[in-house]
Amino acid sequence: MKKILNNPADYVDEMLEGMVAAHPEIYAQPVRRVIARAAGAKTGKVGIVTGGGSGHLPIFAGYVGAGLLDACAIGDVFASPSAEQMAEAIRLADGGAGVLRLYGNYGGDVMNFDMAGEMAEMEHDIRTTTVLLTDDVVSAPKEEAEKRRGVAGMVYAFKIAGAAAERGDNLDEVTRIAQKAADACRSIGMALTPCTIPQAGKPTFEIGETEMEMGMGIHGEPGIWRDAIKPADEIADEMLERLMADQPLAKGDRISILVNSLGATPAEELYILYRHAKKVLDAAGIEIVMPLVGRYATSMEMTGATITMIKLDDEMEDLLKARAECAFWRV
Amino acid sequence: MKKILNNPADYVDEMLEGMVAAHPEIYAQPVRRVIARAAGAKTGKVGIVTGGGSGHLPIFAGYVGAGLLDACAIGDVFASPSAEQMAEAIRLADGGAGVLRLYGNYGGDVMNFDMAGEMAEMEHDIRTTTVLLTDDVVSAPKEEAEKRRGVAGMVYAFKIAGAAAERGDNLDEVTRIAQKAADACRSIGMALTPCTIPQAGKPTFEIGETEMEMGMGIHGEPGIWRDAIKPADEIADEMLERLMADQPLAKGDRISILVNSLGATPAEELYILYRHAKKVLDAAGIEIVMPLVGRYATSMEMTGATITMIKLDDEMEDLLKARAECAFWRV
Amino acid sequence: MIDSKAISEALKRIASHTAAASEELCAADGALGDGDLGITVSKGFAEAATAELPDDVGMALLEVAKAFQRVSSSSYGTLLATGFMAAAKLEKGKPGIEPEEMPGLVAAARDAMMARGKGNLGDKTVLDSLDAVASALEGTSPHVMVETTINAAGETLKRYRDLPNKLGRARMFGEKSRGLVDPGQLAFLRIVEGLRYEPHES
Amino acid sequence: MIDSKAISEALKRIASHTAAASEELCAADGALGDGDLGITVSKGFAEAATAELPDDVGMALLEVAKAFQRVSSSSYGTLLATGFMAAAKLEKGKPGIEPEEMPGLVAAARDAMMARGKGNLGDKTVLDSLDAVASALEGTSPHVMVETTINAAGETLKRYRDLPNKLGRARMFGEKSRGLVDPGQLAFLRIVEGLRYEPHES
Ligand SMILES: Nc1ncnc2c1ncn2[C@@H]1O[C@H](COP(=O)(O)OP(=O)(O)O)[C@@H](O)[C@H]1O
Ligand SMILES: Nc1ncnc2c1ncn2[C@@H]1O[C@H](COP(=O)(O)OP(=O)(O)O)[C@@H](O)[C@H]1O
Ligand SMILES: [Mg+2]
Ligand SMILES: [Mg+2]
Ligand SMILES: [Mg+2]
Ligand SMILES: [Mg+2]
Repeated sequence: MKKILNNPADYVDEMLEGMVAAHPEIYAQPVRRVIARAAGAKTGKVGIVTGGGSGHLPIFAGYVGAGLLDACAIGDVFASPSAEQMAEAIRLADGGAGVLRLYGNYGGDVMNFDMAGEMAEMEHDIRTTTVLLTDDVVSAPKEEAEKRRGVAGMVYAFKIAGAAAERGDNLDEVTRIAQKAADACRSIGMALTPCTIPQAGKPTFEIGETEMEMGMGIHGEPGIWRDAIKPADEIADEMLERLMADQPLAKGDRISILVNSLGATPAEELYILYRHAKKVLDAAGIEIVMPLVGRYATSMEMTGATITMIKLDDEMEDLLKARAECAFWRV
Repeated sequence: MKKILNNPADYVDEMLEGMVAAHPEIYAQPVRRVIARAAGAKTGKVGIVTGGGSGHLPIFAGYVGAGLLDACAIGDVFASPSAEQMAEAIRLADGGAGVLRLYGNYGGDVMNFDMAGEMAEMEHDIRTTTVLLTDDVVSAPKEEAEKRRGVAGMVYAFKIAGAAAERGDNLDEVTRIAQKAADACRSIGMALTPCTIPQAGKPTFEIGETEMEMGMGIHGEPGIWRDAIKPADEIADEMLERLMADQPLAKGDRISILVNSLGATPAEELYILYRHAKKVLDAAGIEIVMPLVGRYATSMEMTGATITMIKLDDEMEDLLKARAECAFWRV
Repeated sequence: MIDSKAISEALKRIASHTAAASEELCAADGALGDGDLGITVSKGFAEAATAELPDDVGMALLEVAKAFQRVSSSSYGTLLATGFMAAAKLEKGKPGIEPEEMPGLVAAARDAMMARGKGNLGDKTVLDSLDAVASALEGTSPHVMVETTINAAGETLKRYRDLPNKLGRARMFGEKSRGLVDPGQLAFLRIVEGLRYEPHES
Repeated sequence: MIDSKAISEALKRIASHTAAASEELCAADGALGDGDLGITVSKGFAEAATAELPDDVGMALLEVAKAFQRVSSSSYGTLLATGFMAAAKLEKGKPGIEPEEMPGLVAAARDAMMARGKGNLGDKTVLDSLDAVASALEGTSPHVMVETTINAAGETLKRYRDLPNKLGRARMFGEKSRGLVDPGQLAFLRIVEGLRYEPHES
């Protein structure tokens, strides 16, 4: 296992401790494995919480910050946090105006977060709502879109909903906008090499020396095909085609696009992908707003990339461009 | 070769094209392989240029931006740009107040940049100065410190010198401050896996499945020892000890520290390193200012990390904290 | 009437019995899932057994639910917490549970757990155990309730063994799951066995 | 007097001759370095040969220097550019180079290249070739200058073959570099041979 760590059992806690120690002006960890804004909940502001397994930085905890999230519950690597931690996150995010649970559609996370919501309502009388990200187009057919997994689309949803909450929208409004953003996102991934969960000690999957897998999920969930590595432009072409087949775009449409590294794939190669994606979109007359290229949702040291597109309207565009700040991203 | 690319010969040009396409408000490429600020040179401001091989993003070209660099010449992966490109960078950076060449101490780069400086002076009457980064403590003994390679210390030098130039300091002042920053930096690296130069097609070095190498350079230059991977805390201990042996620090000293991924090593593991580094420094009574944890100077998909410390005084601390913005970093 | 004290004592007995069964449950879950079920169950009851329970049995059941939430994020822990919480809602404000309420509480737990995990009866999960217990308890006299419950849980295990799992991780094993007991149903049997368990040290 | 036109013609002959020697030079550099020297030299002279040279020989030499800078970032290209630039500085404003200036120009190039690459004489590099040529040309009459230069370059190659390389990439080969000609010295010989080379097509 080629990783820099101490005891694998301490990976998550030491990581969080280091993150808070490095950015004490942004993050606090008032309860074990719950990250909240250092400044605390803002009275009268709708809170937004998320949660999920570790190993995806900046997702999830990294996006706690002004104009983004208020709190986050963190599980073991690739495992759900407990409902208790999620309930704590809700409590810490509460500024008296209710709390939106905004996270990815994974079975364990959903059960625990629903449970946590009930706890928070029962114990602290906090009104909560839920919006699930289901942006991975490969994880279920369009007819069963509600079964799809949530991946890097979360970044857009956090940003847009976070800006709505920050400007003072009420819980129903923030929930409506978050749902609109989630609905407007489509993502697809491809991977070249796996990563290793510290406590498992071995790679999450095996793949040949010259192979890639199209459509693979961020935890190594099986994709659509596995074959010899294709040229970057062909990879980008297929990814864009699949995204646009699911959510057709027409001349004049406005989108933002996120070309994201799963971890090891360097910025250089993301820009090679972006270069071609922009050509394709330019040719189709689709306008790109605030493109994002970098490591926004990772799987530790996995090699590969994801592309997310969000179809924007004026409301979402304004919120996407609003100020925001966490340790990993500033707008 | 597990990389996302088209023709390996086009790696650098496509990467630059994508980078400029993604951030046209920050970067421009007025001449092939020369990146300049989109807004152009600022009249009356001292220009700062850098240059070096590709494959290290955000180093070098990524740090062109307000409060940072004015222009950058880019070579093939891990190879020097030509003197002609460097001369173009100098010309593009010139706002009439002279230009500082600020870059890493590598033989080819130095020859070409000296040449470029002479060209610029002869042809365009631009006054230039040079400051070389020599922060890698492992690359030569202290007595021959001027032979050391420049690595991630560049990030601090770019930031501090860039802020001095931005506030209107003259060339001699900017040069003095850049030299002071360069002199105050010490770095050390360690690697777990190599990377692949696209046109070579094979890894830059070989290393066992459970081995690490302490002190390795960012192009795979040999380090001090190679052995079984040690726990993160021990790795951090040794790195800090070697840095502090070279530049002793005392109780009350102020530093900034950069815990940097060489590419594949995830943010999670950088925070595990940072956590321990902070403990050690706290125990020694050394104050940490604006710690940086992330991918600031990479070797594409290499696994490993570097630690840089810069010993600050008031002047450097102010400049480090001044506003700056490029696509990879905002202060 | 089952008051908070009785609940607390029952929890202690279950904690002891499931601790002893932990390895067996991990092995069963290892064959059809990720092998953590013994830990989830024994840790959950250990935590619940040490909880300070308020006199209001509704709030006491809520504490039990919270204990499970606290120590586990695996499905079974969340489902049990859900079940206890459903019962808690019905008992809120009461000093004790009347025996004749039992079938209704088990059914309420079953329904809440179905809603939470989006499962159906017949999927070969702990839901089937709860369903069988709820039916068996209907009209039963208080002094045979524990044995009736244990029997129903044991029968469910046998009845489903040779059917395929249709939910959770075990679902991926498809036809290969025939012949293997569902770990969650087995765990439920061990839990209810704890209701009659007499610890040696007492 | 060597004017810009003469320089331009010499460059064309050298371009032709070094193009033919490109493979040989790459092979020599391959044995002691990264194998790009043939490309560096042939591309550099090809670029210089097509440059529009101004009448001022100083500025003409500057154009030659720039041609090398443009096409190569390898050491040899930068060093040759440095040498040409040193000569350019001395000739700036003149319509031609007088033959008796030649030894001084070569020596100036040598010194500038030593300063640029931080090399010493005796390191087994192109610097030794330049040094030998500068000495040999001292007091030579114009019509034997080309042959004198070629002889000096050839002698240098032989003299250093069995010594170890002490600079650049070849230095890492240490004792193993004994017996192998320095690629840069060989390239220099091929360059100056080009001064007498008569292309067939003329
Ligand atoms: N969605 C569900 N609804 C009802 N019961 C479930 C569900 N998922 C799992 N179970 C039950 O839980 C048991 C496994 O629990 P556990 O080991 O905690 O799951 P995991 O480790 O996969 O999260 C199964 O044997 C089954 O009886
Ligand atoms: N620092 C130096 N000073 C003088 N000559 C040098 C120096 N480095 C290399 N050379 C000469 O250049 C030749 C190699 O040139 P080249 O192939 O362009 O180098 P590289 O590819 O290593 O940059 C050597 O054989 C030597 O003659
Ligand atoms: Mg399990
Ligand atoms: Mg589990
Ligand atoms: Mg060479
Ligand atoms: Mg070379």
